[in-house]
Amino acid sequence: MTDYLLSMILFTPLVGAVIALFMAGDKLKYARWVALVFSAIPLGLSLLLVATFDNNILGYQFLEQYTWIETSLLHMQYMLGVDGLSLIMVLLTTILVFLVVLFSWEEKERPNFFFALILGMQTGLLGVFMAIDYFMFFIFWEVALIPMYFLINLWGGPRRHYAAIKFFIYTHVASLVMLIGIFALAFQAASIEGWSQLSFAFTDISGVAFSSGFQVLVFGLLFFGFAVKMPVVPFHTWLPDAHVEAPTAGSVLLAGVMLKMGSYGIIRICLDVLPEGAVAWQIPMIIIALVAIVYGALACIAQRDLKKMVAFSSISHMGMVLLGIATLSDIGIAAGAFQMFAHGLITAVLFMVCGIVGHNVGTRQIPLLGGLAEKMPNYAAFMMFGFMASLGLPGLVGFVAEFNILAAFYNWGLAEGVAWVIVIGLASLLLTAGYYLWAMQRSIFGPVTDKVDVSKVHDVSVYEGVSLAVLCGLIALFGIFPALAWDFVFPVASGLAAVLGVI
Amino acid sequence: MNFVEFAWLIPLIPLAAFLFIGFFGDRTPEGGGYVAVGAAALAFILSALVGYEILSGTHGDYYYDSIPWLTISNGVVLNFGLYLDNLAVLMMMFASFISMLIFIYSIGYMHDQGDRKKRYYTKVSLFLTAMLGLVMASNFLQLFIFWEIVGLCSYLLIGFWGFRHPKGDKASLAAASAAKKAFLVTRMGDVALLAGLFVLLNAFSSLDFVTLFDPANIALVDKSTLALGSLLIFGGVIGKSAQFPLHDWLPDAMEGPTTVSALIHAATMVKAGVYLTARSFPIFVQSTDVMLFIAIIGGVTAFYAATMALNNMNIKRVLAYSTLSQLGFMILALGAGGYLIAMGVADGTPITGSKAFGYTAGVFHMMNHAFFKALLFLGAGSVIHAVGTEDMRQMGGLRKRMSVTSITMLIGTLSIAGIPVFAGFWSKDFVLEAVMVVAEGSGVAAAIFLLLYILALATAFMTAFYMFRLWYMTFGGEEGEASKHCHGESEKVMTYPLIVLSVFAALSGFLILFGFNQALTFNWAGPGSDFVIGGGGYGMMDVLEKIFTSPFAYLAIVVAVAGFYAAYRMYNFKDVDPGRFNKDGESAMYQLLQKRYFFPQFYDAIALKLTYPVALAVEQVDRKAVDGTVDGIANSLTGGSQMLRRIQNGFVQTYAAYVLGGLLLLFVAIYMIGYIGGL
Amino acid sequence: MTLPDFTLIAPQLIVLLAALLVPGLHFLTRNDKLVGMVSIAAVVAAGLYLGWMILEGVEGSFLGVYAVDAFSLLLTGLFLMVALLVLLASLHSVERDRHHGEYYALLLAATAGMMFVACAQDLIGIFVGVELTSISSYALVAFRKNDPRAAEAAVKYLVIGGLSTALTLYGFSLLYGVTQTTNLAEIALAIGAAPSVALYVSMALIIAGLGFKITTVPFHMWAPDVYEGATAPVATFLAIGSKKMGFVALFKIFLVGFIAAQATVVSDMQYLFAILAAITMTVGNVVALSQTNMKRLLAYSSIAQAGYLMMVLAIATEYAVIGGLFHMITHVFMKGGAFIIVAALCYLSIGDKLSDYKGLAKRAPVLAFSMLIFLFALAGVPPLAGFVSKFVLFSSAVGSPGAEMAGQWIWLVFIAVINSAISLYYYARVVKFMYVDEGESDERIKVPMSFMAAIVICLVAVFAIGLYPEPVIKLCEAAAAALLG
Amino acid sequence: MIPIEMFLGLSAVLFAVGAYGVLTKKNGLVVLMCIEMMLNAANINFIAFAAFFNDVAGQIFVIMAIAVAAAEVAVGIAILLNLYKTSGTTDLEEINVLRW
Repeated sequence: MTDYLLSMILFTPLVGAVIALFMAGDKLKYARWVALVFSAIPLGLSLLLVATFDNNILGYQFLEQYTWIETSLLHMQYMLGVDGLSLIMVLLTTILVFLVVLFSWEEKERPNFFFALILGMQTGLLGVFMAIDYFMFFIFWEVALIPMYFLINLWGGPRRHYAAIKFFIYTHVASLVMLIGIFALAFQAASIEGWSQLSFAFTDISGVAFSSGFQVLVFGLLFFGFAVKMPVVPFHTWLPDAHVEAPTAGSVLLAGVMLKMGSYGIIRICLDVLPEGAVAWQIPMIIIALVAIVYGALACIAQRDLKKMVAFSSISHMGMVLLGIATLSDIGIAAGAFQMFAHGLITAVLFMVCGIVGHNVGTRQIPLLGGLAEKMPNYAAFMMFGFMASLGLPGLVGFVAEFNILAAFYNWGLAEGVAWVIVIGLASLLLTAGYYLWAMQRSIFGPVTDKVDVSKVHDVSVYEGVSLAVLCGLIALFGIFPALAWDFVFPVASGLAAVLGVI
Repeated sequence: MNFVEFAWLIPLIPLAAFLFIGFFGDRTPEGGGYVAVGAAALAFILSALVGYEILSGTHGDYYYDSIPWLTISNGVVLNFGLYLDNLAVLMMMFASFISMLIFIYSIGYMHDQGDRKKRYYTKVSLFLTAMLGLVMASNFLQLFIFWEIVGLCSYLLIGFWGFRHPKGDKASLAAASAAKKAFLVTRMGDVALLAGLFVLLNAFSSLDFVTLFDPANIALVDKSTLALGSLLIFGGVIGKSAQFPLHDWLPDAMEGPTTVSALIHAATMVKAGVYLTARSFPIFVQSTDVMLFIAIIGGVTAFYAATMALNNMNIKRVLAYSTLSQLGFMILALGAGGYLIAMGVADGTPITGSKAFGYTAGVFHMMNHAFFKALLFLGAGSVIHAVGTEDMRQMGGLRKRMSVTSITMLIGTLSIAGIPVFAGFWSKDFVLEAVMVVAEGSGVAAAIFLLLYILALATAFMTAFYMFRLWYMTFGGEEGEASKHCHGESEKVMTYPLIVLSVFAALSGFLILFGFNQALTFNWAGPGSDFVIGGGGYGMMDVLEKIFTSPFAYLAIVVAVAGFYAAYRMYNFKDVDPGRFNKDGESAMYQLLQKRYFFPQFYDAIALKLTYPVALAVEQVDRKAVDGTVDGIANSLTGGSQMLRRIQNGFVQTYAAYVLGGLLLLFVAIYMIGYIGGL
Repeated sequence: MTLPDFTLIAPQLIVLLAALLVPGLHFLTRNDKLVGMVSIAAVVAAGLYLGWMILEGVEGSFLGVYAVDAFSLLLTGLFLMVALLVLLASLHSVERDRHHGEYYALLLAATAGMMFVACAQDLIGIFVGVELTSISSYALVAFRKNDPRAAEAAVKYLVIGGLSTALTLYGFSLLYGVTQTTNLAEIALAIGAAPSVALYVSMALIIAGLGFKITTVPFHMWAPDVYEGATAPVATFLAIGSKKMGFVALFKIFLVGFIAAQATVVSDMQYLFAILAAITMTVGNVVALSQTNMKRLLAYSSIAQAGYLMMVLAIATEYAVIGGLFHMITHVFMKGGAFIIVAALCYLSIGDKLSDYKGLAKRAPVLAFSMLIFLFALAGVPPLAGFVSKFVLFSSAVGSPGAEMAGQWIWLVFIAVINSAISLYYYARVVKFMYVDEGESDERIKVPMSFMAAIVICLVAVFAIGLYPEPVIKLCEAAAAALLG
Repeated sequence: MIPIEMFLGLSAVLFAVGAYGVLTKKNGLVVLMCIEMMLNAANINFIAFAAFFNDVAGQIFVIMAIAVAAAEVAVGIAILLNLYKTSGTTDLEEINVLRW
């Protein structure tokens, strides 16, 4: 049973996607049921995965290893495995996809295609987190892009073509640069270890002792690939456009999971394989992270479109992730990973909220909104919950992440004799609170807007409400019992930090 | 059996109420009001039982119990637990008690709020949960978590009328903006507090009080780190207890329902800062400078806030300013007392008797203030409820129409003004004493404290003045037009809490004579040496003797009476026209006070003139520069494409020319290669 | 004297005989379908025999002119596959034209020429094979006689082709003069041994001449016009057939020598090829961005693909050769599939403008989906064939398994990946037209069987190679080993 | 005997002349002829080398080349005729329908 657990989780959605695709014509209305079932199965299985995961074992579990391409020069394997880090990302993915399906239950336009894409994307995303062979990793990395391109292009807003192609090309360039880095890793490993075949297995390559110069260079290549995905300033401009145009489901998965691929890659590959490179790149990473944090927050303040604001807030929060990782300390890395998880849950709420207001009220322009708390009280409640979670209100999941990230950052600063830099991180907390509260003040408080017709606006629908409620519940749950997730990621983080520490 | 074993239930009771009301509130009478009251009552009873055990010293100095919450690193564990000492249980008791009374009062006050009642009781229940959690916390992180949640509740409740305000859209906009302001301004402090936590966590690799307060551990950390940590933590205090310069949110917070002002912005939440200061004493007293700073902040706030109360016409605002100033008193007392202890810590001399009094004074005043300020606010609420305005100029002569309210409020006024035997008298006198003790010393610090003493004295005078001014303008003299259509006294559910509170406001001062000072001394054994603190053997007689033999006590009384007399002449007897002192409101001073020393403008400037333009600039950079580059590359490619395809002009001989030209180029290249290759 | 072992070149002979028979057959029967079927049968027969040879691992040399080894077998098979695809695509495309016999004869002759090149061991063999293909394809391009565009295309093709032939031949003559031999193996040794200016000049001429076949910038300009003017199947043939032949020729002439030389020095010519590759792929992709005609777009995209393949000549390692061969194979299916869909749509008079493709997803879901797959495969999107071959090809620029990482071609691979990203833009544009935009009409399109057959072959191949490339890579490894001796 | 350089020079000149013609002549037929000239330039090389090395391969090559050239001209003229039929001209500077 558990021998094939990962493969089952990985490919069930793909099967579902194919089935959903054929739910055309008069069977159209069943597409969503197919989607629901085939996203529920992976969810259940991933819960089983979490339950049967042994947290005391370091390294990958539920290994599945089969030779895929075996020639005299190439040795590529079908290799799946999860450790604590990938585990929570898998869990996050399955949860979010399931809820997204629920959220977009009433999708009217080409639902079969829509849900097929979402399920297809799920396979791609899961594959990225499960694959432990660079060849597979890259394949899934790219596969995840394509459905998103269609989601934006077919169900997006007015400028969707521009946004979609921009997203597609921009991230594709990054992936290819990353691919070059992967080539370099593989060949160098082969020539150092004297392998006659190229091997792409994580486990093979992470053991190799690369020269420090090589590490610094290749770290740059890989980091660029991941940084664009996260995204960090200044490689972020595909994100706001993509989010503004993308349909809600797309945005949720894009911000909730896809961005995490970048930070996941940094932890999983850059830090693990290229420790010396990481140390060399530490200062640049920290600077980039701080810039991203503050820059994103400031940009948020200036936004008029609610969704664009949330998009920029993602940039700021992913900067937090990078900051945690860049401290190269066990707390920092673990907190960064935890922030990935936290942000995944929170941002889902935020984008759902943006989607609902855009859909129900007809505009997301903050200046045109107002007094929604009266018209749609439940909506206002969810919005406030999401915003509070996102600005790091203690008791909710975001706080635990930010607290530990900043604590780690302070420790780093103190050790480096620049403890004052913590001020930048703290200032971002203020800015974050600032733009969220201001947005709420203008959108849900005050008199009911007369700039748009809200006479027949209805509150959150059942499906939307349920998915939002579940997310809020999870946010609170992991905020009150963070150890539930933290204890999975910490062993990974401390393992990495131990290696990084001795350099 | 020990009730302490069940102390952890105390916050859970209101939490349960919170959830219950949240989900089913609208199905229960008064939107769950009674549930809230019941929960508060239960919490109070249990707190009282626990409090008895703690105060009676059954568990030694404190009761500590905790479970690990998060192991953030090997050996660094964040716990979640209880740390109950006298200070904590005192807070628990009066927090839950006053909450109970105010919830009861709310049943009347909120009666006509329809479907909003559910929201109201949900939020206040959550608030009580957080408040209790805050005071019972066993470590700084836990404290911070609840610290923020009470902030959230404050935000929610200030913004309670953020939409569909009974007084119309302008009011709701004001409420929304006030809520935001409160959250942001306090968050500035909270951020500092957070930084303080980082400092301590880094220094002690723990945040548990038991660890941090252990002299042995403190000795291991260098003083400057501790001082830094202390100052940062005090930053949190400045925010939450609305000390200068982060005080300006509190007056605006009066946009919330009056009960909320009474509960959160007078009696309980704003006390959290004072509590935190008292709580962190073992760390604060490691540096005299920190304590001096604290004292100065307190003294300045006390005086500065009182001035703004002098000429304000809004009954709630006056009370708000007086809250600020009273909080300043408490901080001042803690600072003064702490300063002495800090000196003691520095040179290991025992701190006893009146020298150890500052701490007691501060905490004591905090408790008394809770009673009489809650009383005053509720009274004001009852008045507002009756006359439908907050402008005192439209009130007056309500003595006859609202007898209970007027009498209870008079008691509160006497108490806060520090007229002898009323509660306020004792604690305020101790505060002044505590400052004086330091001022009697020598050196610059002593001089500063002398100055602070004078400020405090002046504050005492102003307090008496504006409080009686308030009382006379509201209840005395002939009726204002609002008073005309006042429909008599509020119903009993509102007046009974007033009566109960007034009893406490009148008498709680006497506690000091019955060993309260013992209970609330800062008992802490310094590192190693024979250094001890404590009002050891400082009984009832000593207190009385101390007070009634000291000239300063009489000075304080005189000042208070003087304030009362001035107010009496101006606003009751009316033979002295207040306008004489301020050119009928034209004087610069008057305007300055009305404009709150231009602090709101200052905040707005930071927000709108500094941050927002920067944000817009960033936005422009993002669009033009960063995004522009990306689009620029794309456009240059498509443009280049257009150009290149034009070369393909369709004439075959052009193609042939390109072929032969290419060939020539190859020859050239080869020539170069050959040249380099040396062929 | 004993007769040489004709079985070694049996596939070529079968195709050649078919080419000779078909016109007569058509003359006798006047049955258009029949001749098509016969040609297909011939190709299939040759393919089967070839398959047998591969399984048997037949090796040998025919008169020292045509070698039979893993390399030649693989490419012969590839060219047969090209022929099969083109024939399937032609069955309907030409049904409104006359002279079917000639058409198929020319097609088969051209195929035979390519097959001869695949196993040529001698400059003469290469020259003859190349010319057989070229001349046949001149005629094929002009086949639709009363279409002025076809005529124009043919003339252009003829002129540039003739010019290139002249260059090639002149280059051969100098090469012969320098090396005193026409045997490729010996030429290789000469190239490896002593570079001289004369040798380089001859090389330059050959590059220019064959650069016409493989559409290297700046020798590429005929391609878009000819592809556009010719009938779609013929364009398909040119794109996936004769281009590959050019590469085979270049490999045979240069690569062996380069790799032999590399033991001592990286031949300077490799840098020349690297620069040409970079320019070619860049120009191809960039110009493709602004194309509005599907055939031209594909033409430029195959120019870009030529650029990728030229990297092999620059890098010149066995691993690179493997990558190059692999990419040739996948390219046949990807580009072939795309072109055949274009052919089908032309045949169904949908047109070959991008704007004609609007709403195709609704009108012909299968066609649209296949097109999507082929285009994404061309762009190198996993898990399709194009990704795997690009993976191997591009990685060969970074290093070679078992060897020390030299890294002098890193800049080349950067240009390559940037290009492959640019290409994604115009492929995605086509996809947008098909899937996102609304077309005027949305009545379903019925696609004839033969087209479907060809498309399905390509589709299966693209997926199969993408998901399980191992067998193909093994073939390529064997071929490369055989080529490099 | 005549040094090889002479032959090479001659062929080079022929080649250049042919190339010039290809670029400049309007008439398609003439261009075709020029191409033939270039081919023959190559042939001269072959012959010369073959004689010089007295190696037969070069001569075989020439035979092949001549045959190929013949075929090419045949097809070429047919194509030009067809062009004349369809667009009424053999002037290469008048046909640029296919472009860009």
